[in-house]
Amino acid sequence: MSTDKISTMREAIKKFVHNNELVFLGGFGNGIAFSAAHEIIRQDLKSLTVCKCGGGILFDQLIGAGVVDQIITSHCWNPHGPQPAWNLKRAMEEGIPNNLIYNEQSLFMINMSFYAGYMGVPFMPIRSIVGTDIFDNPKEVGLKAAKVECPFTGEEICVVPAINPDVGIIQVQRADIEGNAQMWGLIGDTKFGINACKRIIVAAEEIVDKAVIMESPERTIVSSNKVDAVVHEPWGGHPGYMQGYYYTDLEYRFNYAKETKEIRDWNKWLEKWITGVNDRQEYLNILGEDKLRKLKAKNLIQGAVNYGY
Amino acid sequence: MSTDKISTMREAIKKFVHNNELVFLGGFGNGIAFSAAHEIIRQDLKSLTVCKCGGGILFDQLIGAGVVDQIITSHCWNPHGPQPAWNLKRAMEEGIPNNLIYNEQSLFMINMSFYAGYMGVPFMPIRSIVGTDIFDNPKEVGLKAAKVECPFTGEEICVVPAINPDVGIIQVQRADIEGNAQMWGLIGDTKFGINACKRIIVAAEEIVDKAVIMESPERTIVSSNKVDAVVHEPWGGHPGYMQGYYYTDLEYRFNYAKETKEIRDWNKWLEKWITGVNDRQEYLNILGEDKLRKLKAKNLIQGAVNYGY
Amino acid sequence: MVIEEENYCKEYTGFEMMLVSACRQIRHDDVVFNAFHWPFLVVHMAKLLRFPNLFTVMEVGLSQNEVPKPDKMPYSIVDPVLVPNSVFVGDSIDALSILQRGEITLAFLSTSIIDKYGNGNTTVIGPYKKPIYRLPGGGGATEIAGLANRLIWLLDDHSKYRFVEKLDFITDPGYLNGYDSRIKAGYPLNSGPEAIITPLCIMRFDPFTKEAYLDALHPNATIEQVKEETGWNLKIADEVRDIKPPTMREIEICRKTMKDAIDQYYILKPEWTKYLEK
Amino acid sequence: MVIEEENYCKEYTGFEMMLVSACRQIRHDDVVFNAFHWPFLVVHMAKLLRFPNLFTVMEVGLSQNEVPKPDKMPYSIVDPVLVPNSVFVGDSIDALSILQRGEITLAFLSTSIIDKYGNGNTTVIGPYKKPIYRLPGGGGATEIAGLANRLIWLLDDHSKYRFVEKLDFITDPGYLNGYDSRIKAGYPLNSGPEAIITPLCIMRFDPFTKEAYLDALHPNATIEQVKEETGWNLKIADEVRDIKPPTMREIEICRKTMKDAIDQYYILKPEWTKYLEK
Repeated sequence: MSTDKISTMREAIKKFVHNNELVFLGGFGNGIAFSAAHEIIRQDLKSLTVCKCGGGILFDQLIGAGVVDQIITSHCWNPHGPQPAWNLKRAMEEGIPNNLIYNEQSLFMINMSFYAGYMGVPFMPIRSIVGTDIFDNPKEVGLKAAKVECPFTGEEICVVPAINPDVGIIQVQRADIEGNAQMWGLIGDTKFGINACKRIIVAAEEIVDKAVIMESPERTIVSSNKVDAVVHEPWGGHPGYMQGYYYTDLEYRFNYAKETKEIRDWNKWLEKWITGVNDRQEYLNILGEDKLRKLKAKNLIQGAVNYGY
Repeated sequence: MSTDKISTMREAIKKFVHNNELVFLGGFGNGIAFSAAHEIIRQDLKSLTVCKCGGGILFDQLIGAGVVDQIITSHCWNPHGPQPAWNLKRAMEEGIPNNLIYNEQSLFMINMSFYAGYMGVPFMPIRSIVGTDIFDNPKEVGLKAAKVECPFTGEEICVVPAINPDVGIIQVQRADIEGNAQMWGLIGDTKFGINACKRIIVAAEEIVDKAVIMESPERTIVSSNKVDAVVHEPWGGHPGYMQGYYYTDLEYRFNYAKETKEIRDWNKWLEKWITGVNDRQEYLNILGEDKLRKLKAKNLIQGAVNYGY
Repeated sequence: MVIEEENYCKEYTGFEMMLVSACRQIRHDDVVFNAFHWPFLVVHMAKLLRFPNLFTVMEVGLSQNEVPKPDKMPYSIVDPVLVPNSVFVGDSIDALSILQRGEITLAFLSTSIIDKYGNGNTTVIGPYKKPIYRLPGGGGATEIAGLANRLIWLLDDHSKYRFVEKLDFITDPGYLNGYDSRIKAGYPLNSGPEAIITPLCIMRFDPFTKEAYLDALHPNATIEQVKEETGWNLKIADEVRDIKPPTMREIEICRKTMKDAIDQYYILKPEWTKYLEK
Repeated sequence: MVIEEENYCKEYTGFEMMLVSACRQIRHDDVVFNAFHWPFLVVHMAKLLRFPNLFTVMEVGLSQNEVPKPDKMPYSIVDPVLVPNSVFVGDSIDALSILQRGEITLAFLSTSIIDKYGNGNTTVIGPYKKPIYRLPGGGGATEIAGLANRLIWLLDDHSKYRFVEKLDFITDPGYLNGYDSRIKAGYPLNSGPEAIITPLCIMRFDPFTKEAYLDALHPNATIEQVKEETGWNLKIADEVRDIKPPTMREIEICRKTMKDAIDQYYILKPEWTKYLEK
């Protein structure tokens, strides 16, 4: 079962993401799937539900571009702190560009829902959320929590339902052509989220030989048997970071908050950075080489151990 | 909270393991806590219940020495394959040296029970074991599985109860003096099992600076906030292996099966290797330098990645 | 925590006083959940000021117990500089497990709006599906508030719009409806809000009713001012304690921390906020 | 699988035939759960013979899809030589998740005793608490049997002591009480035993009753012999197929695999077993 799954982002999104589907996007700080989200916007997909532990400006862009009807997440901030992002606000408060359902989960609720999906079981128990409106509220919008009585202790405990997205996309440090994908540094919800998905697209900063994968197999977060497409997409996580590759573009993120506050500025931003470019390479051209040079990570090569026997 | 927790194995067992307790022992092939088990036998502890995903000859020795009343595990083999180990057979079939309760779990049942303990919830759902005698049988001996109705899908699903041992002991590759403990290669049930424990003893092949721990923090399986004692115990996993340190002593294991088939041979074995020595160093002296040289792992240093930013 | 009498600072803001006052609540053996926003700054200060080996856990899945030695201040709790300065890196569920096992002894949290039972709302003002004002969402605050042994709220704006009698939406569980309602809901016995720290004061909670009351005043604040700025009829301790001003050392570390945070856009410069507020 | 007609082997044991016959059941796109004991040898042979990139998963928590290149044969499914030859290494629960999500298309298992519905017992003969004969325990076989799409049993001793009408203890779920009892218990629709392979034959399962019947004979075995050695009244297919003998290439790989396994004590030399049997 040795297959070359290399694809462009355009082909991969075209083939594996469809209107009305539930889409998981990976990355909690490290490896946020920005490039994939931009291609989804360019292909003008409709009525998606997107899920991810923290939505941030990734979800804000999808909302502003009108491709999503529902977000399942625990927060959707602007870069400068716990303030709602502007497109989220416009959609929720004014229905611009469309009415949006914000299926708000607590961070650990959504993590355990991904974990249930990962484990192939219908629910997971958690001790938080009881007594809050987070427990009850999502009932009006889809997902909901419930309580069961523990047959061993007799106590009542919350359970949250499995999430198994139709398709998931992650941006990782490296992968081989068959889709064995490795990520290091912070993982957040990415490993469990992506393995809960029915179809999987891996976007990687580098494509490496399988021999490199096998040098530290603990870094693999999803393996080839589950992966449908592999995209070589350097800088695909910008303006987020990728450990060992590039740092967060703080200036760009700050400017995003400034440049999307008004709807007409957002429309300009959308065209400049997403719909007005053909692919990630053109986006990087606008960003410019100086910026890339500035963001590029320094070397801190470490973590080797003896695997001998 | 910087504390030096370095201790000898004798002190650590004396202080943190008591009669009648539930004890977790780590290692699924890699890093089996043999040295700790031998010290438990030397201190002649009584009426322990021991748990571990696969019992093997570690549990067989504890059974033969009469320190355990109950084992919670998924199998207890002799080294040469799926045959019951001799002390297990004697205890179960003849009550020698004492009557033993074998609380047999399936492999994943015990793993999910440790996971529930790790997560701080009273149970975990699993899809296997229904319809088998594994589901029902442990009821007569303590732990049991049950079923709950999923409030989301309506289906009935098995749940297994949390296990939170009184004390756990692991043999790892390296730790710092505060107890940040790292293990690589195969982990099996060790990470979740040890973190479910109320008290923790870490035995390590090497004691390293915290700076070494921080070079690849993903290799940490338990961190200092939970650890009570740190023992510098090279070769503590013999005759099992430790990735990067030494290989399994296949000959010794084969001989164990031969030398413990009859009760009087077992008594000799027990005295030679456990009760007749004072500590791990004396055990290693009997084993001899030639054997250690032969078992020592070759170097295969790999797995470094760029942690730069 | 003993403060050296002779070295108090004269000029400082209420915001600085809030951070310093929060920092003084930490004990050397605390296992602290290190949350985004002001909590992160408090923990950073505590490591530099008093407890270089404070054991801290972040929701993305990492644990630290060394003073941070990065060349830049983290821009967020997910900054890659944190990774090679951590003793453990895993995933979010690893961090949850520490909380859920009851091993977090102390957590700080910020929230948008708080009520008299110490519940927080960062979700919505108005109806959930058609909000008047949509807030960003709570993130991990729900479980941090639910499962940490001691919870300390940090509210940077002590006004009646932020301190209300009743919330439109409970995102973060405090004492719910007061009295034993939190315990009845199923939260651990040894958990729940311990204090609310603001630029003006520290509130604590009545052991029986679980309602917040004024316990101690920051310098220059008055009981009347605090009552005026609180959106419910705030109860006052029989003997309201006075809080010492920041020491020179505390304010130095506090300002250094804030400067580093501004350099990393963790805190915005005041002149930037005009672009960002609506 | 097409076998080259001209190259059949003449002399081989029933045990070898069982391994070869099992090996032929594997498809190139199978995701195989690679279990301890004979299953491990079959998968090893398949990688060398036909599918060097077969995707395999082991219960300790690793996945491989390259032909093994270690300098020694693994002594067990937890051998450290496996680690740097794997594309994924995690923990046991990671391996369970693959099974439980229904992604394992094929698993082989050995067991001590089997019944006519393909249930296995590796726990006990006699009462659970006071056994006549205590067996070692099932390990992960319970969930492998429960959750793999296709399960193939490997029984190296075709005798009526191992093939019984009813088990004292069901460790590994086959079709339970037959008919729809397995599905009713809650196991996935597309799961359950597909075959039992022994030195003498291959049994398959009636689609309705779920009882095992004789489907195909290994060379030199007879229907009468199989009936005689089976502890229940074995049903026979209308047309019993004949299985081709091992090819020269199959037997070469089989013997090489067994030799390497003996060197690592994975299989014992016949002269050793006298020390080890009671």
